Amino acid sequence: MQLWLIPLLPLAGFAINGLFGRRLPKAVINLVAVGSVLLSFLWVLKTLSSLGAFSGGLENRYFEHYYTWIQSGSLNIGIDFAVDRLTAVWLMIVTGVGLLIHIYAVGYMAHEGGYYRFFAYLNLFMFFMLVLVLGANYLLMFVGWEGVGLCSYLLIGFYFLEKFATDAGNKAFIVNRIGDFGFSLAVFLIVSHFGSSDFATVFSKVKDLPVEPTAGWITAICLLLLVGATGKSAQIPLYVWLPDAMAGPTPVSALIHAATMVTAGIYMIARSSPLFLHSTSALQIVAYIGIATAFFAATIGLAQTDIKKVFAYSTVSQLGYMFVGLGVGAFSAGVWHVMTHAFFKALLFLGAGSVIHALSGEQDLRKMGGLAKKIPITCITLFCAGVAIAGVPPFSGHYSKDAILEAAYLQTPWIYWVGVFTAGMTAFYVFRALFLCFFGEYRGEPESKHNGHGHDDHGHGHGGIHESPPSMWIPLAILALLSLGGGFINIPKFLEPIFPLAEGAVPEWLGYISIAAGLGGIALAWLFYIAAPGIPESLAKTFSAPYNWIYNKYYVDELYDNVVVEPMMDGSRELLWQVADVRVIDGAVNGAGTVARAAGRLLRLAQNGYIRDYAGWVVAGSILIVAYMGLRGMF
Amino acid sequence: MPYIVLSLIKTLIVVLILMHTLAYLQWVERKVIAHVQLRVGPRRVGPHGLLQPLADVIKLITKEDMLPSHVNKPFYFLAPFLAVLFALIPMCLIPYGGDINVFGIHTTMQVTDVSVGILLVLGLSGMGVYGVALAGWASNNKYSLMGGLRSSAQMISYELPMAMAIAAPLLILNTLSFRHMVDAQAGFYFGFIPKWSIFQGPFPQIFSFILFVIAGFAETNRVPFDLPEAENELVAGFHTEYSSMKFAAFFMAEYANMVTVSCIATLLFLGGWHPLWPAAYGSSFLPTLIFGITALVCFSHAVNPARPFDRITLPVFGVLFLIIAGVYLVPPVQQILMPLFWFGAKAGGILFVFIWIRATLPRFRYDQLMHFAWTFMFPAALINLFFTSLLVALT
Amino acid sequence: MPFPYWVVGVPLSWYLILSAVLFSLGVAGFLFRRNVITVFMSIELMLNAVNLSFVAFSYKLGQNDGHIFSFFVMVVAAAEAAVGLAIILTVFKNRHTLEIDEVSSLRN
Amino acid sequence: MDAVLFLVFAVISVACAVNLVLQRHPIASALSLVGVMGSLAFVYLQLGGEFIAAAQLVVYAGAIMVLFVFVIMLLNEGKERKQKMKLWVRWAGVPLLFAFFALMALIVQAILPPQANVKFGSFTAGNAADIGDKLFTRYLLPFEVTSVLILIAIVGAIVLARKELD
Repeated sequence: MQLWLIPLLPLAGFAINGLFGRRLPKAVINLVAVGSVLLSFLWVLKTLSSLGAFSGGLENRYFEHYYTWIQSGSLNIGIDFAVDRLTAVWLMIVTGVGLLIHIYAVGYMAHEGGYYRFFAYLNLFMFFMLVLVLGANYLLMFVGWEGVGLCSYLLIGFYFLEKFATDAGNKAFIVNRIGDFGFSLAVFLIVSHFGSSDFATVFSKVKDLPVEPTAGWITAICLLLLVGATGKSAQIPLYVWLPDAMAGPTPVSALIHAATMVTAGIYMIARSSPLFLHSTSALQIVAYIGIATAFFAATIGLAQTDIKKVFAYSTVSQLGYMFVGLGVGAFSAGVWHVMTHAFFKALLFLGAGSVIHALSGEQDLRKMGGLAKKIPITCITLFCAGVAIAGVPPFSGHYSKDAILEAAYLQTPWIYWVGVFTAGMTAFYVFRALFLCFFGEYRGEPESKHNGHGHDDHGHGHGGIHESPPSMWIPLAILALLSLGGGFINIPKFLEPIFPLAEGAVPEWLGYISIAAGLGGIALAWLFYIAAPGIPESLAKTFSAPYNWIYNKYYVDELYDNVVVEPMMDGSRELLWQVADVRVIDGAVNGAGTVARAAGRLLRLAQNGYIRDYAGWVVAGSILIVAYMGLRGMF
Repeated sequence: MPYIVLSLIKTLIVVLILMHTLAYLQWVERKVIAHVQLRVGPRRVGPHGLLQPLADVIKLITKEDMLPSHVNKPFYFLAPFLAVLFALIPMCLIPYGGDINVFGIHTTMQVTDVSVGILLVLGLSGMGVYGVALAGWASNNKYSLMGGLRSSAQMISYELPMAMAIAAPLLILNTLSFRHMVDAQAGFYFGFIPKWSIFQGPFPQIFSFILFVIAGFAETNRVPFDLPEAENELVAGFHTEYSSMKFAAFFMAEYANMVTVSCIATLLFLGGWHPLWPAAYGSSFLPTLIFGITALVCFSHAVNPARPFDRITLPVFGVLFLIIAGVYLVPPVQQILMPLFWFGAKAGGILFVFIWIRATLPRFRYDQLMHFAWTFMFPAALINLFFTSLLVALT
Repeated sequence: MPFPYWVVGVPLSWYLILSAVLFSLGVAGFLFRRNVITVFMSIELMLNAVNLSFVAFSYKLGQNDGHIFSFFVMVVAAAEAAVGLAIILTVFKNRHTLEIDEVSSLRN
Repeated sequence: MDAVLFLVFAVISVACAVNLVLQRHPIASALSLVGVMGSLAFVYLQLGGEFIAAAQLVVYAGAIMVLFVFVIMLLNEGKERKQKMKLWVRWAGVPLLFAFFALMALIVQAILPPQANVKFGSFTAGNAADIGDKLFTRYLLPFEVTSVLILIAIVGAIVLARKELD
């Protein structure tokens, strides 16, 4: 079935663009970049169809072994790929959405420097992401995991001339290190306990073990995995990197930080569901973290003025939803939401990107407005995404979110209520952003010409607000259709062989409540920002303290700075450098040097440059050896 | 017990024959060169100067053995001894014929058969360098030193192509012992082409034969490679300071080396004592024929002599030759002598070539010599060896 | 009457003792002579002694690996001689001496 | 008989070796070394190492020592000047040497009972065929490596000994 072809095609694209891109014309670069992804998408389709994924086949996983990577004692880790339905979902998302975003990026990046670099990184990311998804053991997954981390670092810091971009890149990387640390520890634990890192063997061994009621080493593994997931999928407490990650080009935000990479954590937990199912406490923690993240991120999202930041926080909160889904045991619902979210969030970002493109780099919502007539396609598509994320039936977000919430209701009702409230907030701030952007009158400088300004450093000359080129709006259209109709792709049904559907009926009024929440949020947004635009300011004034809290993201970054970063830097400077390094290490080194010099001064007496004296020493030594051997030989 | 006695006897025979061969080789050389140069050559001592060698020996012995004052004595004395030693030792490894039965004792016409004879001969002849070099150095004379250095350099550099030229036929004959390699050349293709290695498939060794002979010239410091004793450059080369018997020793060594080389060439390339054509076509009557014809020539010359005493001497020789011819007809003796005849004929032929060349060719210049060794001989030998091994591997 | 063992054949230990003698003499030459070339030749002598013991042992073990080893020793000795003599030539060219103690620029 | 032969050549070789050490003239040392090698070749023959004996003559006596003699003649340095040795060498040298030798002999005696007799001709694996066979099958890699080594040595020698182009 040649699974290896799927990730290898983007890798080839990366190789070509990365090595020769500097000399290649743009057309060729586009061809290579998009073509490689397109090919791998087609190959995914072919593979899945021939595996029968679309025709109710692929009940259990299909496995390919390439060669043995590590073999030490009983441990035997191979480079081998496997496809089951879960993987299939992700393969479709990654390659499909990835393809659309590549096409979009062709138009979006048309005027950027480092064009080939961008696409090389993008292809590399595709490669690693596919490895992550296809890998049939934890170690291979970890490889992909680290790889996507690297690519996200590279792409966030794509405008490496800007300090904030590189800072954001470093932030993302470092924060992810923490998560990766947890993940690697988890992998070690798994290997040491199960003697293997293959999913199949590990899970088959777990099956025989009892469910851990309180805590045990399975819980430990799960929590460590969770740490990794929180890092990669931006959950509390490690979500702080994602909003800053918006410093990267918008396609990157769409592809990596909305659609695919950030869902790697979800994938990992879903993949390890047998482990999590054996540790109830870990699952609960997942759920709590998820709901907390969803809520807080949503509240922060209420007050953001940077359009991309708004969507970034909404991403965080949506990821929170998915965690909730996982945490309450409705893995399939979570995965479903991953898919729908991939559609509409990618659409949101791309639309935002198109808006920014139209405004030549302006990202501040307060400087927009009234763009509906200027860029109608973007406007329409964005609103499709909006209704999708707001959970308005019959659009995609509604189904997946409701699946999660209902599962939550079955398990722990209060999570459901918080979730619903959050859904309302989500609807509110998304539509707030959209209204601010598209309705009312234009608040920016007339025919804004400030090129090369704004976060998304977008330095192309032709000013004026204009609709994006087809290479940009066609993907938008497709994504819009998907995010409208994506809800009818019944993922839980599809994933049934892996994740049995949660039984137990829910009262039907739950659905109405969530719909009401969504619509309510939209209505509120309409009221605040179109009907009576004065209200928000007054509210902000009256509730200034909480408003500032929210506006400054609960001072989390500052908190981290003061609690973690500063002490660490001081400690490094004062303790590690001044004491440990200067005193201990340098002292040791210099001491060794002096000792060696002294010894050399002594030994120099033997080195008198007379060859025959050296020979004499040799003879003496050999006499000793011979004597020793002789005595041993005789007695 | 009989082994030792037998070896002693054989050694004695070999030494006697060898000594006379050497002595008369020199006479032959002088005669041949003389006739090539349209001279008569030695003829005073004995009929046709046949006693010349004896006279020379006497002269050399009785000559004053003068010892230069400035020489380095022990080495000065050692040098000729070494030269002769390493020239004569190989003789005892060379087989002159097949197995024979004399008075019921079955033995081989060879002092000793070593299974790596050819290698030993190579090594010993290589050690012949010491004599020359040492002589040149010990006699503390710049011409001698020059000669010594030249000869050692020359011998070392020509030993390589020689060894390679030897290696090629060894690949075909597939042995290192002289006896076996001669046996490996027995027989005929289509009943009349002898299976000597210069004819033998898969790759006739004619080239390596030529290379070997050339290298042999250099090894024995013969013209055109007699740089070590280039009169016109360095008075007489390494034996400038030597007189009487010591000089004779070098002389002897040179001729012994010639004999060795030609014997080895015979054994390696010319099928040793195997006849040129099968006995079925009467090859065993060839010696009789030759000696008979010679006798007839003698008699015919005796009829109208060129010189007065020919009337007496030539008939005597004729009778002698007739006797020899008759001896070759006696079956048991023939069975012993035929191999010797063929062997002697081939070796003698090569020796004649030695002399012939000396009478014909001028001397190389030293740099030409080295250039020739390293840029022609060596690559040629290498290529030849390569093709031989290739073909041997293919068959 | 029975012959003493060394009439029937040479005891192997004699060969080894011979090689030991030669080796020690080589060492002696290495230590006591000052002429570089002589020292070099003493090394060759030691190598020869070792070869002898190789051959003797391969006789004892009844296999010819020892011969092959000594063959390799010879080859390596040839290479060594070529390079070493070249070095000696250059040293002599530069310092006009073969005294090993005067070739002591390693000193200080 | 064997014993006699062995003793003859052993005595020759030892005498030559002693001469090597004692002679103050390099040429004398070289020639005595040649003597050692020659007699050792015959000892090899007695031990059944025909090929090794021949190789000893060809390689050592025929090539290496010729090179030595050649170089000695080229440099023509003459005798080694007498010169008082260093103290420890003078006093400790000879005893050390004899201690060395005694120890070796001791070990030899210890590991080999004197009954292990060498009869001439009882060891036949030393002929060229067997050696070559083993050399090109089991020891092929070392063989090739040595050939490369030789090549390197040649190049090095040429580079070292050629006149500086100035």
